[in-house]
Amino acid sequence: MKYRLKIAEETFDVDVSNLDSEQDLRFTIGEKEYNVRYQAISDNYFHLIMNGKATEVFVARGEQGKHIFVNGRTFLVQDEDQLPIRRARRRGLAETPGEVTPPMPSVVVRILVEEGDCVKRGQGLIVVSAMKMQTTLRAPSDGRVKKINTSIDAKVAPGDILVEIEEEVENE
Amino acid sequence: MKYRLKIAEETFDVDVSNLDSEQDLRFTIGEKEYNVRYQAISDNYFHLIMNGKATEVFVARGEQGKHIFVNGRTFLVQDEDQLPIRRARRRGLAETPGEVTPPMPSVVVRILVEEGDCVKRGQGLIVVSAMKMQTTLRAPSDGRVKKINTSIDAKVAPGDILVEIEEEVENE
Amino acid sequence: MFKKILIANRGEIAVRIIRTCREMGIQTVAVYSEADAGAAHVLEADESILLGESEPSKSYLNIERLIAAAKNTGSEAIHPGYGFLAENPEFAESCEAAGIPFIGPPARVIRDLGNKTLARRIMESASVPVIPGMLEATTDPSLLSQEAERMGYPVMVKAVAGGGGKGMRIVLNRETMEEACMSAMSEAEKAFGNGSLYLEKYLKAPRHVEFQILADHHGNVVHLFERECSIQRRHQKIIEETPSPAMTPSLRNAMGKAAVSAARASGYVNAGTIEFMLDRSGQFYFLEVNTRLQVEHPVTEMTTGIDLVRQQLEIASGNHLTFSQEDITQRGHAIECRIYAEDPEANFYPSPGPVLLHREPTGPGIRNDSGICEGFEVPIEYDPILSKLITMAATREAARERMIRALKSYVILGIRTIIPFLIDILSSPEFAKGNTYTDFIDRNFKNWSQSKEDEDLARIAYVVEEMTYFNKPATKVKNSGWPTPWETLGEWRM
Amino acid sequence: MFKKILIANRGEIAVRIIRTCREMGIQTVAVYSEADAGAAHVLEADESILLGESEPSKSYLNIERLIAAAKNTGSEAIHPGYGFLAENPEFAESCEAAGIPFIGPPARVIRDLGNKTLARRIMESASVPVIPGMLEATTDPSLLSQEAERMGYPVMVKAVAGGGGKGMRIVLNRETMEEACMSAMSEAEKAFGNGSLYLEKYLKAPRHVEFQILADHHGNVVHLFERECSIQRRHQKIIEETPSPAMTPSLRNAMGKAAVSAARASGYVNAGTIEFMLDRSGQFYFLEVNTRLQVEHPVTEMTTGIDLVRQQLEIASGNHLTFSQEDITQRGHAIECRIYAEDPEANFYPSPGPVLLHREPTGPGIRNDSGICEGFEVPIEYDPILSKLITMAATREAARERMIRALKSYVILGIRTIIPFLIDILSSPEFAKGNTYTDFIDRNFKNWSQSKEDEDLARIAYVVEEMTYFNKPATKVKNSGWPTPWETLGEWRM
Repeated sequence: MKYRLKIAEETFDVDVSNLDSEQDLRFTIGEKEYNVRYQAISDNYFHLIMNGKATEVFVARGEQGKHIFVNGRTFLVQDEDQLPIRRARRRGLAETPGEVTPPMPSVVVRILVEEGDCVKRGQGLIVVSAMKMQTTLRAPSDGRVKKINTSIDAKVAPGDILVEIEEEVENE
Repeated sequence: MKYRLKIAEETFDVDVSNLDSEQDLRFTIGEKEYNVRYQAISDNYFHLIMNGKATEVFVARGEQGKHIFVNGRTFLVQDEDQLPIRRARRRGLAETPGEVTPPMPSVVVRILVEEGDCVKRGQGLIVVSAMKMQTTLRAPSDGRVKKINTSIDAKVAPGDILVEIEEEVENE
Repeated sequence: MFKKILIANRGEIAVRIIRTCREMGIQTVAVYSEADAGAAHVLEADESILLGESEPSKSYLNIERLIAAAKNTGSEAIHPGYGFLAENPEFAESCEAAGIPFIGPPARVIRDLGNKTLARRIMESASVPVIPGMLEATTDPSLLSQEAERMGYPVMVKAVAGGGGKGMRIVLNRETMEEACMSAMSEAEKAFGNGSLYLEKYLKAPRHVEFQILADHHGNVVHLFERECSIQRRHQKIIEETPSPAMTPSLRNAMGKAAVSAARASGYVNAGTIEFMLDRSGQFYFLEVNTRLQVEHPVTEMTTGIDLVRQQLEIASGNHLTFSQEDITQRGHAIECRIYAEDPEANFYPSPGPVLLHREPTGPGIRNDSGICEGFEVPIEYDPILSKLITMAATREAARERMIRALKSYVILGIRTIIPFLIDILSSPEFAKGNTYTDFIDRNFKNWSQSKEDEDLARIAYVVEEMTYFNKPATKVKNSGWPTPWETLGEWRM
Repeated sequence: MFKKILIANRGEIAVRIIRTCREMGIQTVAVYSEADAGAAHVLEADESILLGESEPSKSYLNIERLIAAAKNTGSEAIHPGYGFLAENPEFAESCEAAGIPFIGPPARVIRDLGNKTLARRIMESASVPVIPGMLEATTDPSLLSQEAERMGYPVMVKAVAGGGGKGMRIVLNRETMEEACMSAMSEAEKAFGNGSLYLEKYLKAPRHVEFQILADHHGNVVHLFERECSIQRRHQKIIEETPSPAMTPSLRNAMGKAAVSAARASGYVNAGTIEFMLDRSGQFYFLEVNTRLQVEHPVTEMTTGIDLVRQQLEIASGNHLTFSQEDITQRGHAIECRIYAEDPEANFYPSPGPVLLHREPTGPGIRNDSGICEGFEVPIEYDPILSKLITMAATREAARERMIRALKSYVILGIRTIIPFLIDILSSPEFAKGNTYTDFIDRNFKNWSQSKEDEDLARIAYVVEEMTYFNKPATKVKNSGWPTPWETLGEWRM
């Protein structure tokens, strides 16, 4: 059985096969090999012995993938082949030049510009708030505000394009 | 919607209907009436407000019915109409005269009589053990041991007939 | 003692107050907003009252609705918790006006101490050392800039009504002063309804050491020793402990006396905290008074054996303190970690959302004051504190090791938390040595990112879960179940 | 300090030992029987070794296999926990012979003190008061009957190798003497491999008060104050607390000194407990020494702030005690409830089976030492202790109220526990008054049965669960899920 499993932005091929017993598995992940003995304690709770080392692991199925707890760390693990739409989940500033998206689920508290305004790279455009933390979304480059797709008190999420900036304003 | 719900040996008719909202129910249980507002927090965890009083309730589905936690007490609640076979789950001595069943899931550690033996009411027949507690199963009446249906180290459960005693031994 | 009280708060602190009330036989009334209908404090309270929409101003900050809820439920007192209206003198006054005791200091004391410049004057009059700074607050940025020039950069811009890092900025030079003032003012206006700012000389990397005090209505004031709260990120404390690694018996004695003087000078009643900055030479300066139960109060409870919420209730109902300063002893060492819903892989952005799985650490010397439960959707509207994990042991080192174990066994899935960050801090040599200054994070963990060490294990777990999910034995109850009327009998029962 | 130890036990005590080891950086090796493959102690340990079949003699009581497991894993010491082989001198000897330190007293001390009649003689020689009784054990019922006649009924028949109520009988008159001896002998033979019995004068309704001691290899012996363990059922303790409600400072001082003398007289090393009977006049009598960590050790840990398992490890590795008697202080009050898997609705019969749901109580002053987890099938073969719930507060009354709250929020579903019984005991006026004598249960709760008060709520919950089970929103993850290769893609990946 093969999987392509993604954590953060990294995807690895995962190959798994059964060894002698049902509870004994052999994994190949990228270049690495692991012998794993597992025991399912409950729906969410597993005991893994990986190359002789025991670990307790917790797994919960969420909307975007499986949330997995290992040794105090948690990971969102996604099956590349199961991601129905490859949402460009952005962290921080938008990757697409000119599009401004919030880094976290948040509420719009202030809009600092209007459509048509000229803005400088780094200028504040929109202030969003989540859990009492305010973040100012800034212009990724010099340009003109082409479109504002949100309003005060709107709930927004990463990937939502709140402001579009036109870059070509050289001749003004 | 009607239910017949059994706790321990008592069964009550339970009648439930919706009030104005989906979360507001009206129950009739035996003679009593209850207005209940409920909220499902997770699969096993419910918040009930019964006649204005709030309680946290936990429910787990088991093989014999639902195990329900309320205010530090737990109850096994069974739907009479769902009990496929009405196992005579006995507590303590068997109700059927002459049949001896253990009061708990246990292991047979000693058999004190043989088939054919005459026994007196109260005489020890079999010693079972569970969780380091030994219990002697005693003859429910004078009689003769007709049949022994178990052996040392056997795992037994309430309802299993371990020894059968014939009562009519007047003429011996 | 009160028979029933209303708790004008949410989350872990509301739950924590409910627990002591239940132990004292006091009925509790929870209040909640629409986002919190399934919140832990609602589930654990004896009664609960919906205040309104999720926006704080329509629920937890709405004085009128809170007073009405208290009256309608026959609540005999109101506990404000921390945050929200806890340090709002108008709220305390409204409670007093409605004849419902406010479990905290009198409104006048809150007002005096909440005004940071007035608080400074009170402390100076009581010979409590204060840090150089402005005595008047203002909303005029140019006045602030003038003062900063006079005092010399770096300076700290602070909201006069502030707390918890809101409306606070460190300004290193004149170029950034104006923008800092504007944004601090706006933040303070939003958070406290008051945008006035003042300045303080900025001490580089001091320790933040505070003293817990208790004062009854009969003039008895005691302190319950210190808490060290230097480990902060974005001006938010994240780890607190007691005793402070920097403390000596004589310094403790001097600071404890100063704390009691500060409380007496302000006419303090109920539980409060006197915050100090402690510089590397052992000089300490009054910072501010937090006129409420502190987030980090559990470390004091664990090392003194005194339940502070119980004391708050006893004091508010007019009882005398049952112990004097000599009766209070400090034993062992306690550390608290605040479990924030923030994504350590994404610049610590807030991480609201559903709690899919919640397994709390247990065992000797571990306490977890949690405000969440499985199935709860952590709202976007409120503070990101999910819970506070506290460990205690005989020594600092043992408490630290215990905290690492506890953090590593604390399972919260569905939202992200700072637990991995906390584990790395607790495991660091600098923390182990007690080198905890307010610049600790910047100095040691500026570019921290979560280790990738266990990612393969997580991938393996993904597959194992997949395999067992579709291979559950037929005897397994959850999947097989017994037939139910909903499945087999249709509607004949209706 | 050891780098790795093997824990020759299971359940809550194995888990508790693992936790301290982890905090100290010591690797742990769990051992288990077939019934315990999914047990909590296996899941939490760094390594685990299957010993054999579920029957104790083939696993947890099998000395040969335990020693082999220790050797094969490179374990540097063995912790026996309590029960099983903890007080078996042959086991301690085997460990010594294999060059693996046994974390407990030397085999000789275990043997001497395990022989109850020899223990009496040792105590008499050290002027520790002992209860009138036989000095020689026997397997001859008629000899026992003769002694009983001489001493006068009621008498207590006790197994010379006994502990935990096994092989123990109270005999009120000569008619029941012989059967009592026979059954005690058989029980002792089964449990300890030694059926020898002896007699003691039976004191009516004394208190059971014990003292915790610690002794290092260098002649330092201290006590850590008392525990009151009078609340027993079927000679099993169910509730323990400290301080004892019966204790005065002078009595505490006298008993503490006697406990230290007893430890010194026997050449004791490591942690141990000196058990006394305390009659209503304040006279106390030596009962026995438990040469191991006691089930109820957490109440001592919580009131003294000392981790007893850590001390055991330090002592076993040859270190000196780091504190003297004057350094040890008692603060606050702690209560422990043992959570047994017994059905309170069915005569307290054992209740093995699956743990379907497990939610532990949390919050200030609560500790739960649990040996179970959700998904575990509690085996029929072993002790019914599932966990131990401990609460601590400033006063006995506050600890009692806290325990009631904790018990009421402790959810274990699938098997039955004595929690409802414990709640009623803790809530009773006699317990609140501290009238805790060994006949407490007989006197106050002889015909106890679980209240029917909440049965209607349980019926309502049944229906509510049914309704939500079949009305789950389609967006709910667990039911809908996303398609997976097992469902949608068949075997193309293989």
